[in-house]
Amino acid sequence: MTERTVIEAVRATIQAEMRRDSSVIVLGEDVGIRGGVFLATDGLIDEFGEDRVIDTPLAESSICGIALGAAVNGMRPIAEIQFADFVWPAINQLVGEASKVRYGTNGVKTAPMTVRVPYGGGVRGGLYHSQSIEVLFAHTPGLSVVAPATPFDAKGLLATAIRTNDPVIFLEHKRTYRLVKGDVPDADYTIPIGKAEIKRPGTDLTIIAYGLMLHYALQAADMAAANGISVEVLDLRTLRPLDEDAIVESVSRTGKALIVQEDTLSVSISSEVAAIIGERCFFDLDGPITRLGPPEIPPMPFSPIQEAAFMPSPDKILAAITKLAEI
Amino acid sequence: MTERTVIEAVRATIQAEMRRDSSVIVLGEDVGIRGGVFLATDGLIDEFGEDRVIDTPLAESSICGIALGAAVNGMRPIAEIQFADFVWPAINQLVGEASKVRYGTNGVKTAPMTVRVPYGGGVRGGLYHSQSIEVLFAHTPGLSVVAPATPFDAKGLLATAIRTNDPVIFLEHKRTYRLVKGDVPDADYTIPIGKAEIKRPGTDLTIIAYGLMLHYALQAADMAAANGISVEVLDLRTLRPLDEDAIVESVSRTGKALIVQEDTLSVSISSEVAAIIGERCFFDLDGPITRLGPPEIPPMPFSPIQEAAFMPSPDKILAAITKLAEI
Amino acid sequence: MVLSRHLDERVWLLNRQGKAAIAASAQGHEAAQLACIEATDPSKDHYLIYYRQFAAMMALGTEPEEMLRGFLAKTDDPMSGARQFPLHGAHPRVDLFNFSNVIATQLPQAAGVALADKLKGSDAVTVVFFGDGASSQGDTHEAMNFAGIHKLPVIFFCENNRYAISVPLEKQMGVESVASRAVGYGFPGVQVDGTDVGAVYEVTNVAIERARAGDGPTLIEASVERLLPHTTDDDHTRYRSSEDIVQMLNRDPIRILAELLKRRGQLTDSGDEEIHALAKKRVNLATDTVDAEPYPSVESMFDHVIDSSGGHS
Amino acid sequence: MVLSRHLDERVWLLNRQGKAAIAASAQGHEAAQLACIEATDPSKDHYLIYYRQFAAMMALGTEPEEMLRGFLAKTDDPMSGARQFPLHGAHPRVDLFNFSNVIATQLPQAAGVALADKLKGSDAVTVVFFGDGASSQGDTHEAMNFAGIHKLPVIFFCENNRYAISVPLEKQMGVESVASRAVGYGFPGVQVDGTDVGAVYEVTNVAIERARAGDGPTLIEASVERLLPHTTDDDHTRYRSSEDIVQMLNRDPIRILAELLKRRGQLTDSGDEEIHALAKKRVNLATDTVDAEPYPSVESMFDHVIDSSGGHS
Ligand SMILES: Cc1ncc(C[n+]2csc(CCOP(=O)(O)OP(=O)(O)O)c2C)c(N)n1
Ligand SMILES: Cc1ncc(C[n+]2csc(CCOP(=O)(O)OP(=O)(O)O)c2C)c(N)n1
Ligand SMILES: [Mg+2]
Ligand SMILES: [Mg+2]
Repeated sequence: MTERTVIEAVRATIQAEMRRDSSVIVLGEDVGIRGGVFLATDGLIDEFGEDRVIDTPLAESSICGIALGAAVNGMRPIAEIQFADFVWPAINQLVGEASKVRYGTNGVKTAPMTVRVPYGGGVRGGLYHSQSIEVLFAHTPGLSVVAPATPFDAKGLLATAIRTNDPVIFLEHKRTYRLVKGDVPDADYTIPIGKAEIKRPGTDLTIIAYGLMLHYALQAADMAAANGISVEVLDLRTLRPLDEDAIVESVSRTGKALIVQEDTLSVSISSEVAAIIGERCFFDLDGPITRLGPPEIPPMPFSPIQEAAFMPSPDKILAAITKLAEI
Repeated sequence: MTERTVIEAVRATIQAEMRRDSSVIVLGEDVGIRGGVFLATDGLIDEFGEDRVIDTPLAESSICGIALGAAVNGMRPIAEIQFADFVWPAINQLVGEASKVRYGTNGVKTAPMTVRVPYGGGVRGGLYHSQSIEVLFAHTPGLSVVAPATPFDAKGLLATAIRTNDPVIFLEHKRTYRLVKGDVPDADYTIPIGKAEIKRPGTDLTIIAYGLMLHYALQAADMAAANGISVEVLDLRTLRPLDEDAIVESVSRTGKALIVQEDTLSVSISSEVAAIIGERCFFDLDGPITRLGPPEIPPMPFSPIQEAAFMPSPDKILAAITKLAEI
Repeated sequence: MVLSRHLDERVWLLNRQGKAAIAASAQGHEAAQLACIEATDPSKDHYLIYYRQFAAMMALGTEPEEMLRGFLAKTDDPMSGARQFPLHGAHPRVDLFNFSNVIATQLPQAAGVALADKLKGSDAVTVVFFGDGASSQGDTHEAMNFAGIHKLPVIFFCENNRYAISVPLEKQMGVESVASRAVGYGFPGVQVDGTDVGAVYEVTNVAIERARAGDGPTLIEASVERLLPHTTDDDHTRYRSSEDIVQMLNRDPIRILAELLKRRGQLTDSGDEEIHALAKKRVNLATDTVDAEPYPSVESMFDHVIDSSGGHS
Repeated sequence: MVLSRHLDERVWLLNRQGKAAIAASAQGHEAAQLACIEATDPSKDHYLIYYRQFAAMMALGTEPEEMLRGFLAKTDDPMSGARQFPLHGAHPRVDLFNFSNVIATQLPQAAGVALADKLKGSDAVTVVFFGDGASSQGDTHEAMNFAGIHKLPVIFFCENNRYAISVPLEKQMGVESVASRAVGYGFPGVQVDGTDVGAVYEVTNVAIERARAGDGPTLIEASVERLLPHTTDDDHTRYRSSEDIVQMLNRDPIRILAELLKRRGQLTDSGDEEIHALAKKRVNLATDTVDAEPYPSVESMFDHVIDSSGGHS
């Protein structure tokens, strides 16, 4: 057991997987001697050499296309997209191509590749270093999308992602990198893709969240407890496939759902969670399916005042809890 | 009044807008002498010349990036993406760039551009000529997304799109191109973006649909009427911004909602419509919010048997209507 | 070559009969494809093809029946089980694949395949085929750039038929030749007459040796003719002048080769006729066989979305 | 140039003081940027810049106060009202803009801007700036290809500082020079010493004349040094050797120019000092002014998402 930050857990897991399996390689911008702009690959080039830790040209489409080609030829590439905002040029290789390799070849070819994508805001990143980009990936059959919020989950899910025989989009919330610490077992373990987890049990309502918002939700739940409201907090952890049963079980039990999300609400993970609840929990619901997210403007202003106003916060979540609990 | 197919309405509208405003230009693959692979631009090069009808190299990112640059410098480009499946390389220029031009420049620059995207299946297109690609666009603040289902709506909404001072993603369902006919006024008219329309009034439940599914829903509603079930059919027409009020008004009145969609259901337009209903119609609902769509596999097999099994159909919709009506 | 041509013609006929939904033809590209493949080693090399690689697929040992199953969407389509357009998917016996219809995506993928071989210490070569149209895509640039940096064992084989559907070369590029771009990536670019089997074999052979020796990529540009419209959905008289069409027909590689062999005395008229007759017979046999075969079941469309084993290595 | 340098240094100081969230510096690139702008006509030309265009923005008439407002996220930031990183957005007086941080997106946009001018019959020229890193992107290829086909009035101005953050040139391309790619697009590519104002002015001038005359694009590659780490978030001693750093410091364009002018007798030591003192004073004044200015209101963040008028022409 070692106390680690999220970024430390990520780094240690990549290192462990590279030691475990020589077909695991890392490629991306500045992943070599620089160790990645967030230091997720710090030191790896010293241990594994330039062959397995590849500094690529600045060209995301090819980073992902090359990873895909290497994956179908025996490697297990981990591609790093430097910031989520720069994954758009690679959509064609990921959503268009990688997602359909197994299906389109009727199972003859597979693409065991992991794409690490640092995403999210609250880091003074402005419009182009703050984006959440999960929607399209989570929509696409053939992809798995993982978004751990704690160092423990980051390690277990990253190990699973790397060992999975299909493409996995691995989302790391930038704000959690150094902010969130936790105990991480030193031994090898994996966490299955597709399993949510109740991070805090409660009885009056369920908050469903992932990424940074999980932590804000937990804080808000603590504050609500002081007011006598018992809030359950469900961490989605995987965004595709969603753990429908866990969502339905919790919301059916508490009767009320608040979905909290940093990403724009329209046509998003929060929409899908609400749709699942609206279809499968209808007869158990005691209140409207409620969502809390940012305003429908481009995420998110560079101005610190505006950025703070943009982001959901523990206080805003508490207000939504209070309102929903009163219904 | 002339009876036209959808594709004829599209072509006539582009022509009319080009006559009306000399800053309207067309660019894309094969849009010139070939007239586009669906003939949406047939004959335009003869009337307007190579300057205003530009055959581009095969490179979607630049088609959209060039359209964007021309738009901020006084043009009103209409970019054609040959098939929706090929829009992925252009996501960076559309979702990343065009959507944020006005916002990111604090209103100094604007990008009046229309991107025409023939999408959808049921045309033996297999995995790469059948895709629905609306999700990410509909999620993105700064973009408008339009998806007319009839020749009348196609004309009115395309005219609006071209005259709009911001980027509009204009979705044309390929299967409707020649299948769907209707009367179209010869005179100029526009239809506002963001307005849904009740295409068939009813009292027992509301079907919400767009594109090809609108027509299947109307057929199913006719069949249901024979069984004594009165189905209202709401055509979304615009996917961003969704006409929330129209959805809420209809579903609150009928008490039941069936959302029918050709695109993969997970994290999609149908999810958002369900979320709106779950939040705003909760107290008026008489049954679970129901969705009907294809299976969660890559859309869609080339095999005609599998393609037919994949697509929602009037019969499948009728079954869902019957089930929901009985609750 | 002759068999490929006859089968290709048959596929168009099947389209006209409403049996094949769509077809793109290799007619005019056959010499380039066959001669290129001839210089490679199918037992270890990799082939990333595109939809026009009809002749290449046959040269790599695909049987006429197998080809037809793709076009007729039969259950035993070897490439994708009728999930995809003909020629899309992956081959069951040689490492030949074509994941999508999306132009130029295969080029970065090919660089990745070649990178893996380099890391594994294999001397396999990756051959990636593409058209002049594909040369405009950003992916093509990124792939060549990466392959140049790492001196990857990959051959970029461009079949330049001067058209991307209807868009002629002069609207696709401000230069005459795709091969001229290779200097910007630090490896050789060669133009070759793609109707000349000997010439194509020669340049490919040099490129293969270079790649196997670890000296890096080569860009080969074979000038060919697209004898038919872009696909069965196209009508090229809309955009090609009649002189262009006449000139193009003169560059039919099968006629050119037959005439050469006849001039050299290596082929007689009757020998030629016999080859064609045999090919036709083979095509008829295959058509009858495949016509009678079953279509895939609905249930099978749910297979292979993701690893059903849970997907762990 | 000196003012730009002092203000640039001040911005880094403000970052160290926790007042400026992030900064990328033009230090080392100033000569290239200023000399290029000097050859253009700001009353009609268009400038698509990237984040390192600090000196170019000043050369185009941006006041020190305006520059600082961007870095300090003040309400009157002229480019974006503090919605974006410094130097991102659009300039209120000249047609200079930078929509995003996403590398190379500006190149196709520049081709589009130039296309519009061509259609309008304007003789304006579009100058688009980018780094060596950007040359690897697919968008760069697509933009140059299109501009070459249509002979668009655009200047592709590459500031090659041999690094994309930490990635050195030899890991970015298999060739020595970005300019060598121009032949593949059918227009001239020129390499120039970006620390030499005269040389940069000359080649830009030729390119501008060419563009205005309707003869098409030019790719200019100015070799420059990035004197500071990539941004205030970076530490280049992690990846640059000490020899590299020492050599690089010798190519400081301000020192080079000052020494040249002194050798020519056009600048005295005291004159040089006076220029620096004046610049420092100007920077202090601007810092004090902007420091006291307000931040944007929360409400204003809702403006300008889409046309609030309903958006019809
Ligand atoms: C990214 C993308 N855009 C557009 C298309 C539609 N399309 C299919 S083939 C083709 C032309 C390809 O031309 P070329 O690469 O020269 O190959 P050829 O057919 O001439 O052999 C186009 C535009 C596509 N398949 N993919
Ligand atoms: C598409 C994209 N990928 C990655 C980044 C992150 N990033 C910012 S600057 C940079 C290096 C750019 O290098 P270069 O183009 O040479 O410009 P320089 O900073 O050296 O002037 C990178 C990788 C980005 N902004 N956009
Ligand atoms: Mg071609
Ligand atoms: Mg650089």
